[in-house]
Amino acid sequence: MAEISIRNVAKRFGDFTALHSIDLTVEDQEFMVLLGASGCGKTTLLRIIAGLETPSQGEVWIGGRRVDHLPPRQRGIAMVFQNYAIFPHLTVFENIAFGLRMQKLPQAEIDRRVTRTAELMHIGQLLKRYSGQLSGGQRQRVAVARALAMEPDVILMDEPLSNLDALLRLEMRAELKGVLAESKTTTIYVTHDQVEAMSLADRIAVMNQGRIVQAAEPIEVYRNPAARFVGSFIGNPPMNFLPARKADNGSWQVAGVRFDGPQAEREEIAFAIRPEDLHPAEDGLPAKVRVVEPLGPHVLATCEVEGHLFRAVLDSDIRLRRGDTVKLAPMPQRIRWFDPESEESLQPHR
Amino acid sequence: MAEISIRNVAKRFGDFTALHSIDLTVEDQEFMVLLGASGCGKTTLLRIIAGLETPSQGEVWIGGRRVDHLPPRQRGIAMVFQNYAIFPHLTVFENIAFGLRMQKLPQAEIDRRVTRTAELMHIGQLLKRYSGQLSGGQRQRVAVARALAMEPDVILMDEPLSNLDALLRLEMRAELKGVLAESKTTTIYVTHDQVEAMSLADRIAVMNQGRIVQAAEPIEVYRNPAARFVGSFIGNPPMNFLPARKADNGSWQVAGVRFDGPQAEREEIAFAIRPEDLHPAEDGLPAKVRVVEPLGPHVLATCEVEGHLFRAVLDSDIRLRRGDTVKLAPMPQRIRWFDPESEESLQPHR
Amino acid sequence: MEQRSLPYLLLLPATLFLCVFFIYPFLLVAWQAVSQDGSFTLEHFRTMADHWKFSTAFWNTILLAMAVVPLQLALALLMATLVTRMGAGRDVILYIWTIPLGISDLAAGIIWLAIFEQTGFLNSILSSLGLIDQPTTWLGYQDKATIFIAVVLAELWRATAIVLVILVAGMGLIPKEYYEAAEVFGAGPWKRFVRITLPLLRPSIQTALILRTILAFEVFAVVAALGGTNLPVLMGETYVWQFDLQDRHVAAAYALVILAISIAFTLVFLRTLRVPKEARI
Amino acid sequence: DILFWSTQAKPVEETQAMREQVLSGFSESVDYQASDTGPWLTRIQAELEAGQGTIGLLGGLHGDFTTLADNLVDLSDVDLGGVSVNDTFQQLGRLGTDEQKYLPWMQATYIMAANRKALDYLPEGADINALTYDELIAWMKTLAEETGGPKFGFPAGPKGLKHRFFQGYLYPSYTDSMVTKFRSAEAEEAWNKFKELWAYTNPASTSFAFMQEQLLTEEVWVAFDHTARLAEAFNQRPDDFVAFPAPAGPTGRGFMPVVAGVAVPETAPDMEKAKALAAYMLKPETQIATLRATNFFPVVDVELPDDMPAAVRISGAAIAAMSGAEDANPGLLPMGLGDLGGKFNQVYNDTFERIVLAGQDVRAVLDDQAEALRAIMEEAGAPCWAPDEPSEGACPVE
Amino acid sequence: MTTATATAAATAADIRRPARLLFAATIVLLCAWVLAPIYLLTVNALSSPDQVNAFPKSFVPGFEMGSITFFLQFGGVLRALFNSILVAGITMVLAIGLGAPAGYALSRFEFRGKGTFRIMVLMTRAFPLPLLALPLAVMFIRTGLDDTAIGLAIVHTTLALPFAVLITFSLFSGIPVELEEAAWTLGCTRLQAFYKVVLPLVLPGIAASAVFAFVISWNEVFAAAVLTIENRTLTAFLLQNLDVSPLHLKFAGGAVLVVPALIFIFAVRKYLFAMWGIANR
Ligand SMILES: Nc1ncnc2c1ncn2[C@@H]1O[C@H](COP(=O)(O)OP(=O)(O)OP(=O)(O)O)[C@@H](O)[C@H]1O
Ligand SMILES: Nc1ncnc2c1ncn2[C@@H]1O[C@H](COP(=O)(O)OP(=O)(O)OP(=O)(O)O)[C@@H](O)[C@H]1O
Ligand SMILES: [Mg+2]
Ligand SMILES: [Mg+2]
Repeated sequence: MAEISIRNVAKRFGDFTALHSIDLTVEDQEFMVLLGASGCGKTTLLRIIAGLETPSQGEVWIGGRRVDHLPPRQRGIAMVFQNYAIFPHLTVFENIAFGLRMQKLPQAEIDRRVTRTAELMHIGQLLKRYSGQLSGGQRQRVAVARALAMEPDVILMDEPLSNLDALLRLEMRAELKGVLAESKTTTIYVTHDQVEAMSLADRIAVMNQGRIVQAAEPIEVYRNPAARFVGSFIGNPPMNFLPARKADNGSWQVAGVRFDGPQAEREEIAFAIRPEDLHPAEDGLPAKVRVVEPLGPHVLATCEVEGHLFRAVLDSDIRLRRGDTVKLAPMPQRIRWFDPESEESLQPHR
Repeated sequence: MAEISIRNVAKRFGDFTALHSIDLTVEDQEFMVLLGASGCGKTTLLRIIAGLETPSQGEVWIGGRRVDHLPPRQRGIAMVFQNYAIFPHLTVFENIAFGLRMQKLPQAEIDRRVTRTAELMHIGQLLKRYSGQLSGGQRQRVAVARALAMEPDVILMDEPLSNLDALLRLEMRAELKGVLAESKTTTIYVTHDQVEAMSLADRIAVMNQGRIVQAAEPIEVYRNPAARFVGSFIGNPPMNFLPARKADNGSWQVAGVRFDGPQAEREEIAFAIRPEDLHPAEDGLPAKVRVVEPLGPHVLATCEVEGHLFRAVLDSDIRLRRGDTVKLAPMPQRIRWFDPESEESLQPHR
Repeated sequence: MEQRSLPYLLLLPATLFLCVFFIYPFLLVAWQAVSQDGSFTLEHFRTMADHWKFSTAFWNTILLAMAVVPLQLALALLMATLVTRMGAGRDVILYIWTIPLGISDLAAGIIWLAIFEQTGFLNSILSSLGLIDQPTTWLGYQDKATIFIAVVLAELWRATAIVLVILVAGMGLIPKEYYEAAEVFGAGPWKRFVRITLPLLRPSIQTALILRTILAFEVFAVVAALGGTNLPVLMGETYVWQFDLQDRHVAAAYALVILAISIAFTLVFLRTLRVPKEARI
Repeated sequence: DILFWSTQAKPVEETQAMREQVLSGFSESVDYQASDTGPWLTRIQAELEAGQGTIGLLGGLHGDFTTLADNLVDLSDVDLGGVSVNDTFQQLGRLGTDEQKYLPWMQATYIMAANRKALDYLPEGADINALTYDELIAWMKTLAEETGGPKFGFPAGPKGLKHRFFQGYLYPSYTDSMVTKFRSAEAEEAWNKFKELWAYTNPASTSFAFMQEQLLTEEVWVAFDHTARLAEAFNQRPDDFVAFPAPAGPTGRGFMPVVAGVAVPETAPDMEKAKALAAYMLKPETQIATLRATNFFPVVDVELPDDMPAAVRISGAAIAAMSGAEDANPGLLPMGLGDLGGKFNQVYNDTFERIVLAGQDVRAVLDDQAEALRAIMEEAGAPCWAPDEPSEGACPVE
Repeated sequence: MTTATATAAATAADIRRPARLLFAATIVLLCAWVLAPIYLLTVNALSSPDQVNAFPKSFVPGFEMGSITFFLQFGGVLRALFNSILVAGITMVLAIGLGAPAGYALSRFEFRGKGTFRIMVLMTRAFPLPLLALPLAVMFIRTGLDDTAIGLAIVHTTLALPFAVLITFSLFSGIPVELEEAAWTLGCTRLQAFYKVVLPLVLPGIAASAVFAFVISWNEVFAAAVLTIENRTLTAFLLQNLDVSPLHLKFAGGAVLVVPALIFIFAVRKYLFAMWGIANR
C-alpha cells in the first residue's frame, strides 16, 4: 500500500513561490506523470515528496502515514535525479548496489538485482566503469537502474529518459512500465515528452506555474483539457485557439464560420481545435499558409486565420505551398470551448 | 567561412574505441544534426571538434585551418554542454556574459547581447539568479544562451533542448534555427529527438558505435536509409524488418506475400517498411495484434508477423483489439531492401 | 525536524571539548590580563603599551604577516596549479613540496640560521663562487632589512606547504567541466585561473588565509633564531613577559592583543571571501 | 625514580652526561630532565598550584628560584656529611629568608676567550691577563681593521646572558656599583666605552647565545661568555684557544660569579629521597663529575684531579687569574628581588638595546631606565649587595 | 601526444614548447627551493663536528654517523618515539573526530551561532599556548591526566582542531549536496551518507588535515615538556633544547626530528592523493 497524498503543499524560496497550494493524490500502484513547462515546479514537488525539501506549508502522506517529518530514507521511496547524481567514486555496479547494501541484502541478492536492472537498462557491460567514463545517456540509465534496484514502494523519476535516443527510449519506456507494474510500484514520473506521458501514464497531472491544473487520464487530458493552458501545452503541435463571437441560436461565429457551442453569458469565448483534427473542406476556416514542414507521413502547416496563429497536421499527399489559402474544417466532436477570463473549459458536450 | 572538416578521426579510451575513423564535412553555414544511440560517440566527437579531447588519430579543420593543436579558445567555437556546465559562482547574467568578457567587448554590447539571448531563451527574468536557484530546463537554456551570445563561427550543441517541455522546445527550436541562420553560423547539433532533427537539420549524420553510417538530408535519411541501422534507428516507431526469400521473376516472398524487389545474388534479404506506410488491406501481410497504444490521432499497433516484431501506425478510427489478426499492406513505393550481411541498402528504385 | 538540532549536535563534541580544554583555561588567563589581586584593572595593558618595545613588536608582527601571507598564498597557488596540470610524477612532486610540513619551526629556524650565518651556506656558496672574499654579515643588528627578508624566506619555505595542501585538496574538488566550459568560451590559462579557479576555490583560500594569518601572528621560533633580539614580535614579547620577567598579567595582555588582531583579520577574511549560499557548488 | 627538574645542563650532550656520569652514582635512579625556563617554571608552578606533583628536586640558577621561594622546603637540616660549602653562596641560597631555600650546587663565571690568531694583534705592551677595557677596544679595533671585519663576539641573542655582563662587569668596572650609580656620569662613560667596543663587535651578535660556536667557526676571534658556554671551543681545539680574565676599568676588574642550586618543592613526592639527592649533589665526587659534565665549578672545597677536560683547565686558570688579580672587584648576584629578578635584568637589557642597538641618547636612556630600576628596587625592598655598599631598606638609585 | 589522462591531454594543446619548458623549469626550481635546505640539514647531520664548523662549508656529507648515533643511543629513545607516535595518533583521531562533524555542520547548515563557533575555534589557535599550559597542567595534575598520552593529545588537539574544522569545512563545501541527497533517498541516514559518499570524496583533504594534526602534535615542544614526565615524547625527550646545543648536534637532532615526520607524510601520501584518478561528477 503506497498511496501518495499531497495536501495543500506550498513552497517558497525567499520571495519566489515555486509551488502554490498543491493537492494531489496518487493511488497505490498508479503511474502518475507530471507534465509542465520548464520551471513550473515539478522537480520541487518531487523533492518535497522525497523529503529533500521542506514544504513551506501542507502535508505529505505516503501509504497512510504522514511523512513530512520523516527523513528521506524512512519514506520508502527511490528517486531518479534530473541530473543523475551518480556517485563519482563508485563504479556503476557499486552505484546500483548502493541502496541494496544499505538494506544489508546478501551479496548474492545484490548481484542478482544489480545484474538484472543493469541488463534492463542496457548497461550490463559498463558495470566496472566510473561515472567519468560514461556518456550522458549512460549515466542517466545508471541513475534509473539505481532506483529500480531498490524495488521501493514509491519511485520518483525526474526526466529519467531525457538524454536517451528515441529508440532506446521507446524500449526503456516499455521495460520501465513492465517492471514497475509487475513490482506494484507507485510511480511519479516527470517528463516533457508527451508521447512518453501518454503511453506510460495511468493519469497525467499537468502543472502550470506552481499549480496543478488538471490531473486525469491521458486521453482525457488530451481530448478534454480542463483549461486553456492544458490544451495549449499538450499536443505537439498544441491546440489552436481562435476567438468566437456570440451569434444567434446559441451558435458562435469563428473567422466567419458558424459553430454550435455552449451556452455562455459572454460576448466572446475561445474556440479550440487540435491541428490533427482538421481536414481541408469547402466549409472550413480560411487559413493562409505560412510555413509547411514535412513530418514524415504528415505535413505540419503553420497558417494564419484572421491574424491568429493556426496549425494543421495534414496528410502529406495534400499539396500546399506558402501563401496558399486553404479552407480547413474541424471535426465537430473535437471542438472545445474556453472561458476567456477564467480560461477554464466550457464543456457543452458532456 | 567556417567549414568543418573531420578527417579520419579516431578516439580510444584505453582499450575502448569510442570513435573509429570518422570522416565528416560540415559546410559553411550548414546545420548538421548528429543522431545516434546513447553512447555511440556523439559527445566525444563534439569534444574533439571543440578541442576538449585530443583525437587518437586524424585531423580536424575549421574554416580551412587545421586546428587539432589549437586550444579550444582559438578555434572560434562555442559549445552547449550536455550537462550544461553553468558556473555556479556566477549569476545567469555573468554566465551568459562570460565569453563576451573574455573577448573584452564593451559593457554596452555585453548588456545588449546578454539581454537579447536571454530573452530569446525566455530567461530574461532570471538574470540575477545563481545556477543553484534554477530548474533543470532553465539551466539548459542558460547554457544555450551563453553559447549563442558568443555569436561564434561554429556552434556545437550537445542535446541543448533535452530538458525542455515540448512547447518550449518547439518554440526554442524555431528561434534557434532563425538566429543561427541569420548569423550564418555553422552548427553541429546533437539531439535524440527525431522531430527536432528533421525540422532543424540541413543534413543529418547518423552515428552508430563510433562510426558515421549516413550523412544526408533529413528526408533522404528517413526515406532511403543507407543501412539497416539507420532505418531501425530513425522513425518513431522505427522501420519494420522482415526476411524476404527469393522467389521467381526477381520477386521476393515476404510472410507469404510476393513483392517486386531488387536483383540480388542472395537467397534471403531483408524487407523493410515504415509503420506509417501500412494500411489495412486484403492483400496485406498477416499481423497478429499484441498491444494497441493510443497516440492521440493515431494508434500504434504492435503486432507479430511470422514471429517477427512488426509495428504499424494506423488511423485511430480503425478498431483493433489484442489478439486480432489484421492484413497490413505496405505502400509499394516505400518498401526498402537491405543486404542481410553488409546491412547496406539494396536500392532498386533509383 | 532533526534538521534544526542536527548542526548543534554536530558541533556539540567540539564545543564541549573546547569549553573544557580551552575556554576555561583561557578565561583564567584572560582574567589575569585585566585584574590585579582579584580586582579589575587596565594597568597591565598600560604597562604593555607603555613599554618601548611594544609598538615595534606590534608593527613587526603585522608587517611580517602582511609580507609572508600573501606571498605564501601566491606561491601555493602557483604550486597547486602546477600540480594539477602535471601528468605522471605528480605524486612525487607534491610529496616533495609538502616536506616542510613535517618540519617544526624550531628545526626550520636552525636550518635557515645555518644558511644565513656569517659562516653559513649562503656565504659558503658566494665565496666558493668567488663573489666575496670575506663572509658577509647578513643578520647583524644594523641589517634589519636582511633579517626581515631572511625571516620571510624561512617562513615562506616552512609554512607554504600548509597552504599548498589545503589548496590542492580544494582544487581536486572543482569539477573539470567548468574549466572546459571556460576554455571553450575563450578563457586562456590565466583567465581560467582568475575566473574559475580562484572563485571556486574561495572556501579553501579563505581557510588557508585565516589559518596562515593566525599562525603568522604567532611567529616566534624562526624570528628568534634568525633575528635574535633585533626583530621583536608579539609572541616573543609574550614569552619574555611570562618567563623572563615573570609577569603573567602583562603576558596575558600581550596574548589578548595577539588574539584580538587575529580575530580582527579573521573577520575581515570571513566577510570578504564569503561565498553566498546560493552560489555554492 | 626521583625526578630532577632542571634548567641547567640543557645542551643535549650535557644532559646526557648528567644522566650517565653524575647521577648514575646515586643509590636511587634519577630522571634528569633539563628544560627551558618556560616549561620548567610552568610545570613547577602547576604542581605547586595543584598541591601535588612528581618533581623531587629542582635545579636552577639563583634567579630561577626567586619566584618560588615560598614553596621551597627548608634544606638547612640536610646532612651534607661534612663538606664545607662556600659561605657566600649558602647565604644567597636563603633568598633573603631565614630558611635554606636552595643549596648551592655549582658555580660559574664569565671570562674572555680568544683565538690564538688574535693574539698577534694585541696592542703594544698589553698583558692579556691584565687587560683594560681601553686595551680591549684598541685590540678589537686593530683586529677589525687588519682582518677586514669585526672579530669581537658578545652573546646578545635572546638566549644570551648579556645582562650579567652589564651588571657584574661593566658597571662595577666603571662605577664600582651595580644599582646605586646606575645613572651616574661614570655609568655614562661606561656605556660610551661599550658603544665603542660594539663598533668592533660582530653585528650578528644579537643572535648569539653560546659563543663557543662562533669561536669554532671563527666568525669571531675574541669573545666574552659564560665558562660553560665556551667549553666546547676549548675541548674541541684546546691548542687554538686561550682563556683570559675579563678586562678592568677605572674602578677595577669587575666580575660576577653565577651560582646554580638545588631545591626541594613542597610538593615533592618523597621528601627524604629528594633531600638525599640534594646532599648527593654536594658530595665532592659528584661535584667533580658535574664539573666534567657541565663545566660548572664546584661550590664545595675539593681538590681538582689533574685529568680534567681542557675546558676546565683553561678556563680554571683564567678564573684564578681574574679573582686573584690585584684590581679584582667581585660582585654578587642580585639578592632579595623575589620575582622581580627578571624585570631587574630587563632594565639592563633594555638599556643596552636602546643605547647600543637603537642608538638613543645615553643620558636620556639612563635617566629613563633609572626610574624603572628604582621602582623595582622599591617594590622589592631589597637592600644593596656587593659591590654596592649595604643599605638600610631598599637599595637606592641615585 | 601520448599523455595518458584526458585532462592532461586536453590542456596539452595549451602548453606548447616554450611554455612547456617554463613549466618544467618552474617545477624543478620549486623542488630545489624546498629540497636545498633539507639537503643541507642532511649533509650536516652526516658530518663530523669539524666539518660542520668549517668555512667555507662543504656541500657533500662526510658520512660521519657520530652525531646521529649520539641521539640514537639515548636510553629510551624508542619509548619516546612510541609515545610521540601514540600522542600524535590520538591527536589525529581526536582532531578529525571532533573537527570533521563541526566542519560538516558549518558547510551544510545555516544556523544561529555559526559565526560564534567559528570564532571560538579560531581563538584556540590565536591564543598563545604557553600561557594556557599552566592552567591546563594544574587541571591535568588534579584529574590524573597529567603525564598520560591522552592528556598531552588533548592539548595538542586544541592546537589541531581549528585546522581540522576549517579544512574539512572548505572541503565539504566543494561536494554537491545532491550526491548526499541521492544517498538519503537510497536508504542512508545522514551519517551513513556522510561516510559512504562524502567521506570518500573528501578523503584526500581529510588525510591532509590528519597530517597536519599529526605533524602539529609531533613538533609541539612546550606542552610536551610541561605535561609529560615519564611518558616523554620524542621532541620533549631529546630535542627541546636543540637550539642551545652545539651546532653539529643541532643538525643531527633536527634530522632525527624531521625524518620520522617525513616518513609519516610519505606513508599517508597515497591517501592524500588517492582520489585523483576519478573524475568529478
Ligand atoms: N573517459 C572515458 N573512458 C572510457 N570510456 C569513455 C570515456 N568517455 C566516454 N566513454 C565511452 O565512449 C562512448 C561514447 O561516449 P559519448 O559520451 O561520446 O556518447 P554519446 O554519443 O554522447 O552518448 P549520449 O547520447 O548517451 O550522451 C560511450 O560508450 C562511453 O561509455
Ligand atoms: N533554491 C531556489 N531558489 C530560488 N528559486 C528556485 C530555487 N530552486 C528552484 N527555484 C525556482 O523554482 C521554480 C521551480 O523549479 P523546479 O526545479 O521545480 O522546476 P521544474 O518544473 O523541475 O523545471 P524543469 O523542467 O526545467 O526541470 C523555477 O522557476 C526555479 O527557478
Ligand atoms: Mg526539474
Ligand atoms: Mg553525450
